[in-house]
Amino acid sequence: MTGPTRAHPWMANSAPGMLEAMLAEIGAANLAEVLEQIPQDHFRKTPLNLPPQLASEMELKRDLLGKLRKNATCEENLSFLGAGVWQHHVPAIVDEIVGRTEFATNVWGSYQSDHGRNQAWFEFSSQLGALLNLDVVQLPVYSWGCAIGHAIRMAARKTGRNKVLLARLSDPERLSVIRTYCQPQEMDGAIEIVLVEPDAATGRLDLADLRGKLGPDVAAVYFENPAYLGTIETEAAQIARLTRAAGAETIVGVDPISLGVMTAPGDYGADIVTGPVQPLGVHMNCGGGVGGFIASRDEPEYVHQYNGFLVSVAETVQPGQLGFGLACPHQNSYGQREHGNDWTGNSTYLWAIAGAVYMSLLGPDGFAEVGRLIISRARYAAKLLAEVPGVRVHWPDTTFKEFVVNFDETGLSVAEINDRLRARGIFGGKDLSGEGLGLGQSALWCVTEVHSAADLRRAAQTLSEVLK
Amino acid sequence: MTGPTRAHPWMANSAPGMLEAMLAEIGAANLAEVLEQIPQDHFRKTPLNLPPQLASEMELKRDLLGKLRKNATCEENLSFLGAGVWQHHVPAIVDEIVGRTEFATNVWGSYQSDHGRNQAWFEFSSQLGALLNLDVVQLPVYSWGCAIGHAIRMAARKTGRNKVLLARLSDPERLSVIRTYCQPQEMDGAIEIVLVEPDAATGRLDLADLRGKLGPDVAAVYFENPAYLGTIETEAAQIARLTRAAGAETIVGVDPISLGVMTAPGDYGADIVTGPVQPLGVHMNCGGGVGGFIASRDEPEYVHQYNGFLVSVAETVQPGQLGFGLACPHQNSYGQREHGNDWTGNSTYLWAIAGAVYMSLLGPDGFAEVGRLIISRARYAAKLLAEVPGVRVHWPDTTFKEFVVNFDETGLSVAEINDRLRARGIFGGKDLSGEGLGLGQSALWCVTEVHSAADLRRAAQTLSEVLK
Amino acid sequence: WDEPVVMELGRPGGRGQLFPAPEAEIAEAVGDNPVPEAMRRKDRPVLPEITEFEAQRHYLHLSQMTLGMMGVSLFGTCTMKYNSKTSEFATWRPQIAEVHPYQHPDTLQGVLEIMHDFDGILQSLSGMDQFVFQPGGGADAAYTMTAVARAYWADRGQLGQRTEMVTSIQAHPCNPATAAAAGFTVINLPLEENGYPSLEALKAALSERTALIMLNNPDDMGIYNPEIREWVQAAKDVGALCFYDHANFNGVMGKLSARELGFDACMFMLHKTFGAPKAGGGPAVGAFGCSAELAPYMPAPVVAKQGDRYVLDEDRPKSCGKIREFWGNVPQVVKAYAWARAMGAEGIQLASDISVVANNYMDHRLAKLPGIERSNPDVTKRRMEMTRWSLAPLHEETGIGTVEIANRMADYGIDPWWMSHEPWIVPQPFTPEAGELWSKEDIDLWIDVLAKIMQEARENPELVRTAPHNQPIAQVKGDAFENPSKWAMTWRAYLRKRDQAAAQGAA
Amino acid sequence: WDEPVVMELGRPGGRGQLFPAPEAEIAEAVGDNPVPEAMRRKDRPVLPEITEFEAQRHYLHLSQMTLGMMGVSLFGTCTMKYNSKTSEFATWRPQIAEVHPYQHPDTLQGVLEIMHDFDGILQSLSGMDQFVFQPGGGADAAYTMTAVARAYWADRGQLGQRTEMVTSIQAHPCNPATAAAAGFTVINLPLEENGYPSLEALKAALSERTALIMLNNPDDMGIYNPEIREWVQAAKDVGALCFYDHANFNGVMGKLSARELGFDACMFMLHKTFGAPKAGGGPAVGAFGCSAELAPYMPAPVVAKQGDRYVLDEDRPKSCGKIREFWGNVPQVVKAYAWARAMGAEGIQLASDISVVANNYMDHRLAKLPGIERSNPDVTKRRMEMTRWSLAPLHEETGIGTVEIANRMADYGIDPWWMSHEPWIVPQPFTPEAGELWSKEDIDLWIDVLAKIMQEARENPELVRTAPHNQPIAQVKGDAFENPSKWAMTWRAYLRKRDQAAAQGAA
Repeated sequence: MTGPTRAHPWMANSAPGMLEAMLAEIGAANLAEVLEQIPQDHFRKTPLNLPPQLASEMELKRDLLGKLRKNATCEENLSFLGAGVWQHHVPAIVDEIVGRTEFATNVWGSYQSDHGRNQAWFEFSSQLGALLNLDVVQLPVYSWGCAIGHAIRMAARKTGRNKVLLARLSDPERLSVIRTYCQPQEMDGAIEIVLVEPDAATGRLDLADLRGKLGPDVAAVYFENPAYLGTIETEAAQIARLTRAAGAETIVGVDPISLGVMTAPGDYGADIVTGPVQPLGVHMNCGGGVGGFIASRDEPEYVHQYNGFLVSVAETVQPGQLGFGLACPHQNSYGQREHGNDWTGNSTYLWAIAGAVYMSLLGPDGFAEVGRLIISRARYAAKLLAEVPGVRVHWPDTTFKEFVVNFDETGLSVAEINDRLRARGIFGGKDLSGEGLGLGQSALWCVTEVHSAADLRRAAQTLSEVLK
Repeated sequence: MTGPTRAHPWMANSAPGMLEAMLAEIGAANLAEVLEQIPQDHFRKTPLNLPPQLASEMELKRDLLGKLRKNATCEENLSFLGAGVWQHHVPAIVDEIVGRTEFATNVWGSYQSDHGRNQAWFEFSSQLGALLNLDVVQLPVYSWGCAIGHAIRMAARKTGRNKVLLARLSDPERLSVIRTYCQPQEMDGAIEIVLVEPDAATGRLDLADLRGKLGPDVAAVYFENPAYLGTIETEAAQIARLTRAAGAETIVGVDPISLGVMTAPGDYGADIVTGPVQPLGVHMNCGGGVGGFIASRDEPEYVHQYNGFLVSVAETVQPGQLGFGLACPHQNSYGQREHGNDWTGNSTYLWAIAGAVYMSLLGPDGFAEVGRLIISRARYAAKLLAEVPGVRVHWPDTTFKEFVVNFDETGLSVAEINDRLRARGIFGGKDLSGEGLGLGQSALWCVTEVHSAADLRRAAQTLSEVLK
Repeated sequence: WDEPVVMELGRPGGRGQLFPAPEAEIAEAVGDNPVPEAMRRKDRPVLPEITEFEAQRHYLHLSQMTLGMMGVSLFGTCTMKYNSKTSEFATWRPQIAEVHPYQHPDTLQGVLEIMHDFDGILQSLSGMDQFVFQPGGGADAAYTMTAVARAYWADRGQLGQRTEMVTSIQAHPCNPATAAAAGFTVINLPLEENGYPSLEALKAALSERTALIMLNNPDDMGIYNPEIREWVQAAKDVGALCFYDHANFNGVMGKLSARELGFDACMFMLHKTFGAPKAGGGPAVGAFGCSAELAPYMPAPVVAKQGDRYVLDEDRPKSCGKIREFWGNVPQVVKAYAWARAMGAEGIQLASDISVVANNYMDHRLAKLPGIERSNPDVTKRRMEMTRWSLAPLHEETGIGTVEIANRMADYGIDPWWMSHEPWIVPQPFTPEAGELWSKEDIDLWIDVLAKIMQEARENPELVRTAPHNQPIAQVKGDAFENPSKWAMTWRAYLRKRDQAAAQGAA
Repeated sequence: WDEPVVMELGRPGGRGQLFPAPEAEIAEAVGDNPVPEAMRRKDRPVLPEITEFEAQRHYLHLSQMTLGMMGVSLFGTCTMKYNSKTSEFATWRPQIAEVHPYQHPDTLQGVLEIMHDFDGILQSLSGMDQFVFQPGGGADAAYTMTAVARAYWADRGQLGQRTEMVTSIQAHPCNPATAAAAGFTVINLPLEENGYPSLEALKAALSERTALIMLNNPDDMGIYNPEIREWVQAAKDVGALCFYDHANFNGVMGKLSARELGFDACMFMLHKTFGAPKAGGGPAVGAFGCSAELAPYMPAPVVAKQGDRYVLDEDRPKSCGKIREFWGNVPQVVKAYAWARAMGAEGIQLASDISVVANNYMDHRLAKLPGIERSNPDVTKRRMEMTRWSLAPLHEETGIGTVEIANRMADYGIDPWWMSHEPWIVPQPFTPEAGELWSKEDIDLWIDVLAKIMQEARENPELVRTAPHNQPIAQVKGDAFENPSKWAMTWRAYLRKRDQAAAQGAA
């Protein structure tokens, strides 16, 4: 073996002679001697077939940017896509902080050497707890869907029951994740999923159907507020009462950016609350900005069901000083392997820092303003779109930032309409027509604080043009 | 006066009640009392007429990005513009470091509290000194032209003479700055500028003309290597010898990115060396990336002529520890007002940090590689362009990264040709036709390490197409 | 910095971020507050009220109070790599950051091309036929394996029968944990003296009930199981699926092919082996790859190329369903792609060589330090890219163990080391891994510091026991973490419990 | 961090950045090394040879060893502002960063629009008719004024006659220094007891030789010259130009109009008043504005609007020539524009109000501290946005002065204060300025720390004298800075002199 003729910038010991020097020091004649554990016939026979090395940063950058330039963005285009990833304003300070190499790094240290990061995490939980009016918030898991999956499993473990009620009008993307967490029924510990019908007039849960399905085998009722199709669940407190009466857990999914104007779930009886982290200062990142939180009341029977990292404040050996560390660390899979609560691992903790910075920037007034702005703009958009001939909006008066736009009367499919809009720089809402929700040629439009009145008028105007 | 109803995010004391609380504390009834020094008739009568406030970051960002989107960039287009600002590869680490809030901040502290920044500055000077083979490097001034201006004035002060010789084929942009620093002749201490003719065959200085103009009144000869039109001054050592023989100072301007492959100016007799900082890791920034360095031998008669900040290593009160501070701080205008050397003030010191990081990343081998790559690609480009019918390249065999392309035989103006190229995504070279250099319809093309062979072929191919 | 909790900062009405009021035309059309009365928030959330600058300053302080990547970290089992800012900055561009996963594929050709090309790179490195990037980390990739196995066995009508997963007691906890969460019964094989379970024990555990086996190799001791081919064969003999947890890929990348060894599926941690930053715990990616036979059961969508166009293939009727929403942590995939391109085949192989040689260099120097001993001392062959060591002798001599020394190392700018996953088979364990990033000087510094602290442990054990001494805070007391009346996961819980304790103290 | 100088890092052949070899077709066409033999470098420059990570880690350490904007800085005369990351990030976009100033204006409409709009904003704030952004800082803007004055007088054929510039001894040094560099004779007016030069002294200094006067107001003492209108009139009476150095704009912005006061020209420091980061000394911008009468003499180009299109007007035959290449530090102009838009007229006025009130709040509290006194004690009126103070009483009592206290403040996370420009008219000066950024809590902390240190100065002066104690390094010894055998502006000079000293020591 001979070393490389030119060192690689990412490998200090690729400098000429370094490998040879270490080999000499350990008394090995060559690399093969060092690899003595591997039987000869284990070594690969197929040669590697990778694209050419781009060791020069200049060439690498050009390759990356050249490829990425083929993407179109929601910054240059006017996008109304939501449904699990939403275009919200991300403050620059959030980007700065999560981009700091101290945070965006591989290293994982101790409570002391990582004090700053631990404090930022605690501040994420603390501020989110203030929005939710709940005392326990776990560091986020992979996604909202995963958070729901874990929350349902928490409820099942806590109650010893194995059935969960969900809304029929659920996001198929999240529902598929939930099914993965709960089913198939053949498996040990599987949780049966039963769907609750919607009230046709409002899109909300049909309370009669819910009552009928709420039996002694139900571990939990899960509903979202606002729900998948944007509807606000005004009967949330009543649902929680019914659920509690049945001995089941009320699990709620909330959009945290709504909580400056919408009642905190801790105030209408939620036992466990989940939600997406992405609205709190995380870019859409082509879907790579998601994360899901889980929160609950501060009772040991809940706390002991969490699967992941609970950052708690703690004293240090120096009186008066506060530090941070992991509460109940032995109940997760790191501590107990297959006997732990579900499993944990690397997750989306950088977004907890993003969320901490975001919430500290907004404060109570910022959340009130952004919530009011979103719902006002979204309602206005629904109104403008509904005025376009052939266009109808479902449940226009009870949605938050998303709403269902129906095109049945236009004779065109959502796909066709979105193609036409896209040619004019507008990304129309998510196509619902294939989701089996019985909504015909409908699309889920999302309007947030980033959409000005002029944007909304432009969208309505363009829509009427392309429908002509 | 009543305070604002809504606090501004950039003013802590704009929170409701803060202003009033401070007024109460100081015993002032209102703001007018606090402004008691200003006579009533001094207050402005014309109301402010500014565009509407964009206090929301979201709106501000949208305004900025919406406007900036109207620019076209050298990243998406293929640009051959140079002449004082050049498109070089900027390593990501340079961007990270100069973007760190600790560096990109207003604060100016002490030698101790700013130790890291001072060390980075010293490392800029140290590494640039290693490229130049010179012992003294000042922190950069505003631009290369300004550096030349100061260097000439240094030479004039040192020699007590008041004439400087420059090349006729000088950059009019830099020359105009130099004239500002030296002239007009009516002023006290003015320095006369005399232009030295070029050798028509090579574009280099005509040594005979230089000899003829080098009299006992000449303070300095200034020449660039490579020069404005890209030519390499192979007779540099001879020029320095002639200059020294006349008792004058040899001032050289160099492109630091050439110094991995070109002789260090300290090795061919330069007394004072200037050059641009921008090639060392600073983006073009629409011209806002410029900065100019000044360097010299380490002799008190030079050191005492510098106008700005000389960062020196120094001991601290802790034995063995090194700190940094400003050498000869009292000779500049902060110390001596009108009696200081020229003047100093805020400059472009952030780019010194960029340069320090850049040079540390490249090292000796990186500079050798990038220098070789640039000159090879530039020569190749000149060759390809010269093969296009109607196109001629001046002095093709002695240039570094820039070269003169003549279009006289095409019957088209540079402006017309560049318009056609621009329509195809190519920014042609700088138009020289209006600069009075006697080069006809010529353009100064710049080729660097960022231009691949394929880019160059594309440029030549496109040029032949638009000339058809 | 003596930095307060953000909840303590600010002043009433302080603002860090403003939003405009709805335009007049909007207010006119929809009124002042369209939130249904029943769901309107009445209380004001107890959040900080600070300026933009104060938020920035606070979190910059916290960043400076985090040692992350500023010192030397030879954190074993996690392969500390250089996290290129080149790719980091590329992914901050709006062409990734401001892109929605439901955009029409015509507007996503760039990112799809990168994912497709990177899929090809991983295929070459592993011999597998298809990768998917949906899993949010290594554990999630293991979970994906269990979901794929469920779909595979369900498709064969054997799901009720194939109920067991077999692994080694020394496998990463995520393997048994995800299998259990997926509903499988876990069988853990104990280790023999040679450092890995015996083939006989495996064969005894395997049966027609075995759905899959999940293995890593080499393990965290640095020991390579030379019988791995026979293991895979034994599993295949009972029809079970074989999953290669490639967490410890660094020592063997470019040297081995999971598929050539017979595995049906494997996973790579892009945030570890492929140079994407882990960011203190994600966003991460567990890239899951498998054979063509298993590919139909993967989570959808997968990226495919049709002619010159890249598409998302959603039409996969046998798919196990989604592991997570959307297609994964796309920016991390781009960074991993960038890493693989910058390294190239030759760089990846060299990195593996360097990792193994550097670890053996460490072993060579560490072996000379009295007070520590190598795990599995009977395994005398040279270890792979990391080695587990034990401080048991020092601990016995001085009472100072691995936790104390890790705390003390931070005082020297050395990031605390990784000890061991549970269970601690080796007493007082620590597991350094040099990888290809760190220089010989860094490694030497690390060992010198360890030697110095071991000397301190003998001469001044109290100094080590009470460490750290120059970190942002002193040693954290652990008693609150298991005590419901003291733990506090939010500031509101902290205040409540503090007040309760004060009230009780007063009573 | 105990961080070595970068020149000491690395190893032979270490690389932080690679470049590809020229493509084969290029090497074939131009050969291996096209550099003329006479100019080929033979030696290998003595630069560090380190990895990309090592460069990053080194400079991150240095950044952490810089207190910049991490604490509380009430650095007077420089108006510490919030430097918005919103605009910072906008200017890192390729739409600015990767733009060449010689691009065709059609490709520059965005940046030209911003510069044009910002020109309008400054026009409104000052009453001037045209601004230019070419000067690289406040001093360069002062130099621009002198160059414009030269062109103005040359155009009138009086350049040989108009040779004098009149200013106050208390004006910023850049005013007399640039005037002198431009070839003018400087006349400095002394201060009277009321804190500014007398109108009579001015009139005595003015004559037909006066080319221009250069003034700031309020001054760094916080004193506003109430006779400024009369000053301008007196200068006009002899035909001289009047330049308003608006360095201290914060206290009067939105309140005064330079043009209404009669000035012909003024300058704003965008890196200070308008929230662009100064970055420890630039890139900065001194925006220079003047009346329509002076505008033809400005440096070219200026941004203009023709119909819907923005252009660069280069055709200015009377222009003084260029002060600096290109059009200025464009990213800083964009940031200043962003600041002005974010603040709006109401925010700018409020910021000014807050600045003045906050300084008076500081004055109120500082006045209670024994051992310091206000400059110009006879001026009893409330000061403007900053006040110069003197530690003379404390210094007399304890021997501890302004330098020692500044050093000690850093130990409390307070950035060292600004003392005074030369000459130090006030003994042991310090000049705090609260501005609109800092909170009342920050100001209170600052004063509390000062009070604490003053107490230390009395109780334990050695502690203060030897400060700082918890900064990256100890107090720097100044003896090398004036000593040619010890100063070392580069590492090569340092090594040479160290070796020489060692050789001499040995001899």
